[in-house]
Amino acid sequence: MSLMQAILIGLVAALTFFDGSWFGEMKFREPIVTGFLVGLILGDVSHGLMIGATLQLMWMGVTGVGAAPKIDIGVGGTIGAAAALTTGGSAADATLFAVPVAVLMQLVHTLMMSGFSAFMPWAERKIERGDLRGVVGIHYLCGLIALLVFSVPTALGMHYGTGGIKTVVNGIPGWVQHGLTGIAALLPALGFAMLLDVIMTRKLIPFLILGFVPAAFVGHDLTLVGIAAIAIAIALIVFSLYTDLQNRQSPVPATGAPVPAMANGATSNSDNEWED
Amino acid sequence: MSLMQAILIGLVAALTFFDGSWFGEMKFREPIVTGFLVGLILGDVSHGLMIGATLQLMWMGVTGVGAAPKIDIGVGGTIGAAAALTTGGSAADATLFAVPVAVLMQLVHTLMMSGFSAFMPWAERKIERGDLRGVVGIHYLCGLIALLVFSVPTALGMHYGTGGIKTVVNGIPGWVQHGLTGIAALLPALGFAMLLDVIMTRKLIPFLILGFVPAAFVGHDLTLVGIAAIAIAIALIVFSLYTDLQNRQSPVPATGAPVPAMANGATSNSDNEWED
Amino acid sequence: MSLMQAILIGLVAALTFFDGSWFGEMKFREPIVTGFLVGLILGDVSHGLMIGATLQLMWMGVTGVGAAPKIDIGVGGTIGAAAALTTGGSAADATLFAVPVAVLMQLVHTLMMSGFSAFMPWAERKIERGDLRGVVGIHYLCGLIALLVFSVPTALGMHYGTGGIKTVVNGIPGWVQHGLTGIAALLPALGFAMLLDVIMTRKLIPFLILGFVPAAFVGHDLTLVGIAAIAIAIALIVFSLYTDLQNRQSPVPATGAPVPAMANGATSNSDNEWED
Amino acid sequence: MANVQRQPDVRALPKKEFRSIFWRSFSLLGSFNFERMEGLGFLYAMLPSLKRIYRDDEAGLKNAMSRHLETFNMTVAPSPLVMGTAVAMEEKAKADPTFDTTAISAVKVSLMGPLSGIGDTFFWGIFRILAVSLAIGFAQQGSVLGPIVLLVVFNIPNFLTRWYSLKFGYSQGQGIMRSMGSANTMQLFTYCAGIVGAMAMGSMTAFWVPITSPLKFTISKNHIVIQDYLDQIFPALLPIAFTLGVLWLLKKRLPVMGVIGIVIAGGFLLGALGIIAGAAE
Amino acid sequence: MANVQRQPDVRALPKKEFRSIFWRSFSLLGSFNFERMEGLGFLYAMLPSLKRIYRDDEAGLKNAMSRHLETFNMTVAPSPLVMGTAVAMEEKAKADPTFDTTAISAVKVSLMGPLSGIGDTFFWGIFRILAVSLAIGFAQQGSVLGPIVLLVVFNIPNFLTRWYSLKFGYSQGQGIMRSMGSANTMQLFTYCAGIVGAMAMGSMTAFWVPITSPLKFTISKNHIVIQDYLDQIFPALLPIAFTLGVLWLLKKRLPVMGVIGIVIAGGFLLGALGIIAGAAE
Amino acid sequence: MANVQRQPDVRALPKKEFRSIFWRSFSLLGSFNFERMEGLGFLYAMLPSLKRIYRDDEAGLKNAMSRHLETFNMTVAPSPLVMGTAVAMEEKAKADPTFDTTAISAVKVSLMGPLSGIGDTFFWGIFRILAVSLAIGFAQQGSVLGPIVLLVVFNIPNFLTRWYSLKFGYSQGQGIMRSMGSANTMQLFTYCAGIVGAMAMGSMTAFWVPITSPLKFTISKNHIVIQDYLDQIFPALLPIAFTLGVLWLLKKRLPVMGVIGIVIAGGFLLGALGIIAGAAE
Ligand SMILES: OC[C@H]1O[C@H](O)[C@@H](O)[C@@H](O)[C@@H]1O
Ligand SMILES: OC[C@H]1O[C@H](O)[C@@H](O)[C@@H](O)[C@@H]1O
Ligand SMILES: OC[C@H]1O[C@H](O)[C@@H](O)[C@@H](O)[C@@H]1O
Repeated sequence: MSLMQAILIGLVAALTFFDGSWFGEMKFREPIVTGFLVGLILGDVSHGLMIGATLQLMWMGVTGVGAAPKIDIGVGGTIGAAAALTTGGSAADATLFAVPVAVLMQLVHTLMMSGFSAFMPWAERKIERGDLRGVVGIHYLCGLIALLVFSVPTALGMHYGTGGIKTVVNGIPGWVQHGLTGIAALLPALGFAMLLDVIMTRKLIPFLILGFVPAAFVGHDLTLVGIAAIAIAIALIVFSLYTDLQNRQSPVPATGAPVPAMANGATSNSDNEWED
Repeated sequence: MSLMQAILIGLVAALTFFDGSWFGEMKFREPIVTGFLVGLILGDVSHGLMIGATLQLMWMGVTGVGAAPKIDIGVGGTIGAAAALTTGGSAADATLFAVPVAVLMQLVHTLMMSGFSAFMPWAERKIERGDLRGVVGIHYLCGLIALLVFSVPTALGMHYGTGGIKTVVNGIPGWVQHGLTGIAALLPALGFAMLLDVIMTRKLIPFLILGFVPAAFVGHDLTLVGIAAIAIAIALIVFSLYTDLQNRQSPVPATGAPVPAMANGATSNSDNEWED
Repeated sequence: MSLMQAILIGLVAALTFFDGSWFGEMKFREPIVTGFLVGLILGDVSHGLMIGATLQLMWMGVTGVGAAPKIDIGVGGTIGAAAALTTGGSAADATLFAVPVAVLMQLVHTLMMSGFSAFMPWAERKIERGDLRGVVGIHYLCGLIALLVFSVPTALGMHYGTGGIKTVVNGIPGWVQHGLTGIAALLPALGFAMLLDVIMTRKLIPFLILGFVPAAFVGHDLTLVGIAAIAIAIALIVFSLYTDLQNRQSPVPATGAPVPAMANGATSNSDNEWED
Repeated sequence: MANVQRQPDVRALPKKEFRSIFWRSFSLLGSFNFERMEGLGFLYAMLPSLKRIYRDDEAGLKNAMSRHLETFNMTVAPSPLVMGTAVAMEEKAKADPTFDTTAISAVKVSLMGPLSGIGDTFFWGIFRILAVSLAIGFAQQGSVLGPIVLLVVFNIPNFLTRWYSLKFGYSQGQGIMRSMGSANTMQLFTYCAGIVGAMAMGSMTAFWVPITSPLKFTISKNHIVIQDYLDQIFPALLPIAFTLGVLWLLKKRLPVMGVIGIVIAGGFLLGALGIIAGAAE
Repeated sequence: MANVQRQPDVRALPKKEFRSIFWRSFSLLGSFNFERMEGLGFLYAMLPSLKRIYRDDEAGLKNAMSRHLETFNMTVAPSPLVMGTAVAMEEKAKADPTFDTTAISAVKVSLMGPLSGIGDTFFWGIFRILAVSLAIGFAQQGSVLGPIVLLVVFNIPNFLTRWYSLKFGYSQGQGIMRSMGSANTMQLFTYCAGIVGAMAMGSMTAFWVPITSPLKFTISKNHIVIQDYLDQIFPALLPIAFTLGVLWLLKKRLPVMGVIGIVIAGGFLLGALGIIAGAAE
Repeated sequence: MANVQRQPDVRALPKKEFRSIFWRSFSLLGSFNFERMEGLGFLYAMLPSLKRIYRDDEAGLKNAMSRHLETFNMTVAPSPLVMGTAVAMEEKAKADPTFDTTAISAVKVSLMGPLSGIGDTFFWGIFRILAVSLAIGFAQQGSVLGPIVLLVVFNIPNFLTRWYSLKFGYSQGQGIMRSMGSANTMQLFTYCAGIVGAMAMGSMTAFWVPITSPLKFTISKNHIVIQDYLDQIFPALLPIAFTLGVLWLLKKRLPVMGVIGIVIAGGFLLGALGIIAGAAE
């Protein structure tokens, strides 16, 4: 493989990461896309597409939902396709490379996202100093780092042979992996704690409990949408109670016509209750 | 089969429908009952009973609960028994006729109940015009229509041979059946929407949510009785809150003797709290 | 077996009961412990320990949680070990004796706990009369009765042969067992009814419902801890509502600084909201 | 309630009316339809009482009739309980012009769900199975005792429930109405009845509006079952969405017949196209 | 709370009393019975403190004793927490005659459920299994270390929990009591404690009153399991129905002994007839 | 609301700003990290609007920037809805100094959970599967239509959602802000937004903080799985415990960098020792 080809493949790897960072999850990471691009670079588009299709089927169920890291199908698919095309291997051979790489890159991903965490207090300080460009710069810097982290090793690996990749994957000691998992598990607790620090007051503690307990006991069967619906209902009830009772009103006016819950109350009439 | 017998069997079919309309679900529709009546008409009571017993066992689990239509075991059982007795067939043969008829009549039932829906605005107009007898007349009219719809075709089918029934069942195109199912699925939404139009106000919206969300997520395991119990609890709490706070009272009087929740508050004493 | 040995084994049986009454569930009842003690008495500690270990494994899952009686592993283990050691039997033989005894003693246990129920009104009367020592005496009396109930028959059984035990177990008619089960099932209802009599007022009825319905429908998956958390949240919300609305306050002061929910309100400032 | 002034108007339902409601309650399903369900049957049972109560008030009578034509659905046997309560509330509504009649609808709505839950368990679950079980042995031997046992065993609770639930409903309704002395208490009662009614409506919409989507796609071996995705977002999404959709049409002040036409045409179309279906059983 | 006036009476439980409660808490199950459960054991542990608090007030002492004889049930190890809190509340009750003592019962009731949930998990679930697991190897080899390891491993947390939970309960109770300055706040506190208590009672009735019906019929091959129908209407129907039934008897002002007699006789009869049984395990 | 005075300031977002937010919303995950998640990306999208709103108010700008750097996480496609709403609220905050800005955070928090639930279902569940399914046949035959179909099918809803959700979010936000006339209503709104926010935080902590314990012991054949015991006491105990633990550190007024250091070091240690791990999948 020529150096140029290796570099281009490194850029495809970076593109798959940018898909899930700067490009709004436009789906450049899907193996069909990367298979096509790698095929284009290595001069065998239709083979690349077929390999892509195979990897795509394998990874159909892998999504990237939520805060926990998932296996990196973007770089995995890129390198898998490249390896198969250069070794003249079949689509099945592609998976032999794709899977360990996807796992390895998830680790790299975790590490990078842990690392980016350290930029956040820095951004905070820049805000304090009024350095607006600096704040934006940090956002860009993250992109730049990702570009290097994802393209350079991929390009090198491609240029100097794919055998090294497996060595690296096998070389990481288990306790390091577990340690990184531990960091990735704890950091969201920090994020949510900081949010709680902002929005919580003593008076809201009972509502934190009311949101937490059903989620904890019933689990994901009760979706966030369901809990949010209940939360809105409770908020509306509290709103009515305060509105009425601060003025010592009845819940419904004496005529039987109900008062709109969130209107100012002065000029409401019962006809327009639902329409407005 | 004589014409008279055919007509009588048509009336038995109508009776099974009247069981679930005018006769308060007295259970005339059960196959044991229809088997007996058909046997009586065709002059072989004990055979009719045995066939009825067989069909009864088969349809033990079929109930008619809720708004969705169920297979029509009444007419199904009637025609099944009649067919078996006239062809000299066994109880097993009876089911060959009973099952398709029960399915067909469910469809007829759906159609009729969709049709009756159109009478309701008519009844509304009669009320507006003060035509009380007219309103009652519509109720009776429904009975009359049902009588004809269920007895006449049954009698004809009986008289001219049961072979035609199967032809009819098989002749209905699938899309018509699906269309009718669609109507039967949507019409209850209309009924409930009209009820909501009457009882809902903006202030009650949160409570609609509080009733809907648990039912939607937990499903039938949480019965309507359970949700009603919760609803009553919430209503009582809101009642107390308004009663106390409109008068800026404490939830409990200073002596520690609790105030009865729904009493007028003037002369309450703590002794009779539970008794009244 | 000498009389002294029989008496000592009777005392071990009593000790296992005292474990779960006067000795704060220190775990003297576990077969490893009783196996050791019985071995000590019968002069074969290491055998006793091994038999104990076998019974222990068998009864690992038996706990004594909640109001319902459980099989009595304490006396069961004691007599099982003793029987095996005296007959020179194996650990397997021990279970032949241990299991029926454990079942029988559960029955005795149920009976005794039903009987002790009758002492409670007596204790009530003693309190009325100001007889403090008498009240304490009843507590001790329960211990004394248990001592006799558990040690004497065990000692006698040990001394006169274990064959009798099985005879007794098999001799109890089913309806008596069921009757005792009935009593044990109903008596907790009495206990809770008396508690309700003390703490319930009409105004608390809705909350009784709110606690009962989820427990009834969701069952033990929703623990008492979960329901208590919800209950505390609701209580805090009601507290805020009354505090604010008796004074016609807003839920939050105009400055946006939230008011601590349970503070006296006079000198609160928003800085110490979380700390105190 | 203990501390309420004794009022002279505590009396039973006139015997003739009691019998009317009792017998007419049997025809509750007589004009069952998917729109108002048992609404017309309910009105039919209420009519003699309504005529008596509003004998001198035509407008009141019309309003009351409209009110009881509203959608209603419940197990038929205990339905007289609701009728009795409704009669007591109508009496109050006539006597006290400040009374908010939406409370009557709310109370009916509140009762229909739980009473159906209990009623269906007993009448469809227990009594039917019991009656059939006792009868089937006779029928298998060709004995006429079969149908007799079946009908007798089932109908004893059927008749008793109607009779006593009517008694209970009327006196209970009177009791509640009497306990609401001040206008303030009455408004509060209306609101709280509305709370129970609204929660009942919410849960009944989820349980009793049986709309699901049978849409399924298979594209290159991937099965896409639309209902699964809908359930993932919010179970019972279609029932509530269609119900609120129809409510929105009604709020648009379209003529009701027009709305019905839309619903029927739409239902047929969506059904025929395989987009919606009834509840999966 | 930060903004509460410093009050001079913040002090620890007298050492002697602390030790009394600590040791007496071991006998909590000493007179366990199905009616009051650990009630008398709880009173026994409270007695020295009650005597001190009400040394000059015989009526107060009697009331307090009755109060702590009430039904109580929880995992024994953390029970001193409740005792400590109760002592602090009794001190308040003595000092402030307007204090509503039902709050004491409500707080006890509120604590027993959740603390048992946690306590049983730790003491029956974790510590017992751990202690036995560590001991069993020794026992299998006939080594005396078996029972020693078992008892030591289990009882270290047992003793520590009792000691520190008592400390914590007393100081926590004092803290809450001090924070309630005005009479109004105190009433509100009582009411809110009642809310938690009532909800706890509701859930404990469902969980801890183990009444089910073993009734089963088989009529011509149809199995009718009564408990299934009951569960369909409302799970835990029998526990709540019997509890409220007994409450109704108590409200009738029958002598308590009479009620107990009824319950025992009724329980035996219903049990012997196979109509009720304990919880299905 | 109908009865609100018409106010002259109802206008759309300036076109240039609209485009800024629209395009910048694509980079929402551009600096994703486990601490603030999409916080910096959100701020980046908000920045042009914030600069306009606070052009003459440096302190205000800084506060607003800090505010939007806060932790944020949701499906990216519908995120412009939240941005639009936040811009409308910031405009209000600038115009009305009594406005409580914690409401802005609360509203963002309230929206992120449910919108992710819906968004992930559509974009990860439906659109991705659909796009891939339609593309895969072409790809298998080596046709370039494969990637083209995939990207087009997926990105049509992706772009449309961003565009219209931004429009909707801004106008909706303006509507709510306008409807809050009096200071009292505004405080109440803040409080009620806080209620929804707090409940959302509670449920998101349970769902999105993926801490579990992989600890397992086997002592003489007894398997002790610590997570099972934890779940028995309270499911999601570790997520809430660690979150509240970190909150406690933050409340201690430790420097934030210090807290981060503690969390990272602690996480590595606990993870390496096998005490904690991520969510079991
Ligand atoms: O479910 C309540 C009720 O619904 C409908 O009205 C019918 O199916 C009745 O048989 C049933 O009892
Ligand atoms: O469940 C709480 C508690 O109930 C009873 O008192 C006994 O079974 C105890 O061992 C148990 O801890
Ligand atoms: O779950 C919401 C959201 O979480 C993270 O931000 C990413 O995984 C997104 O892809 C996902 O949509």
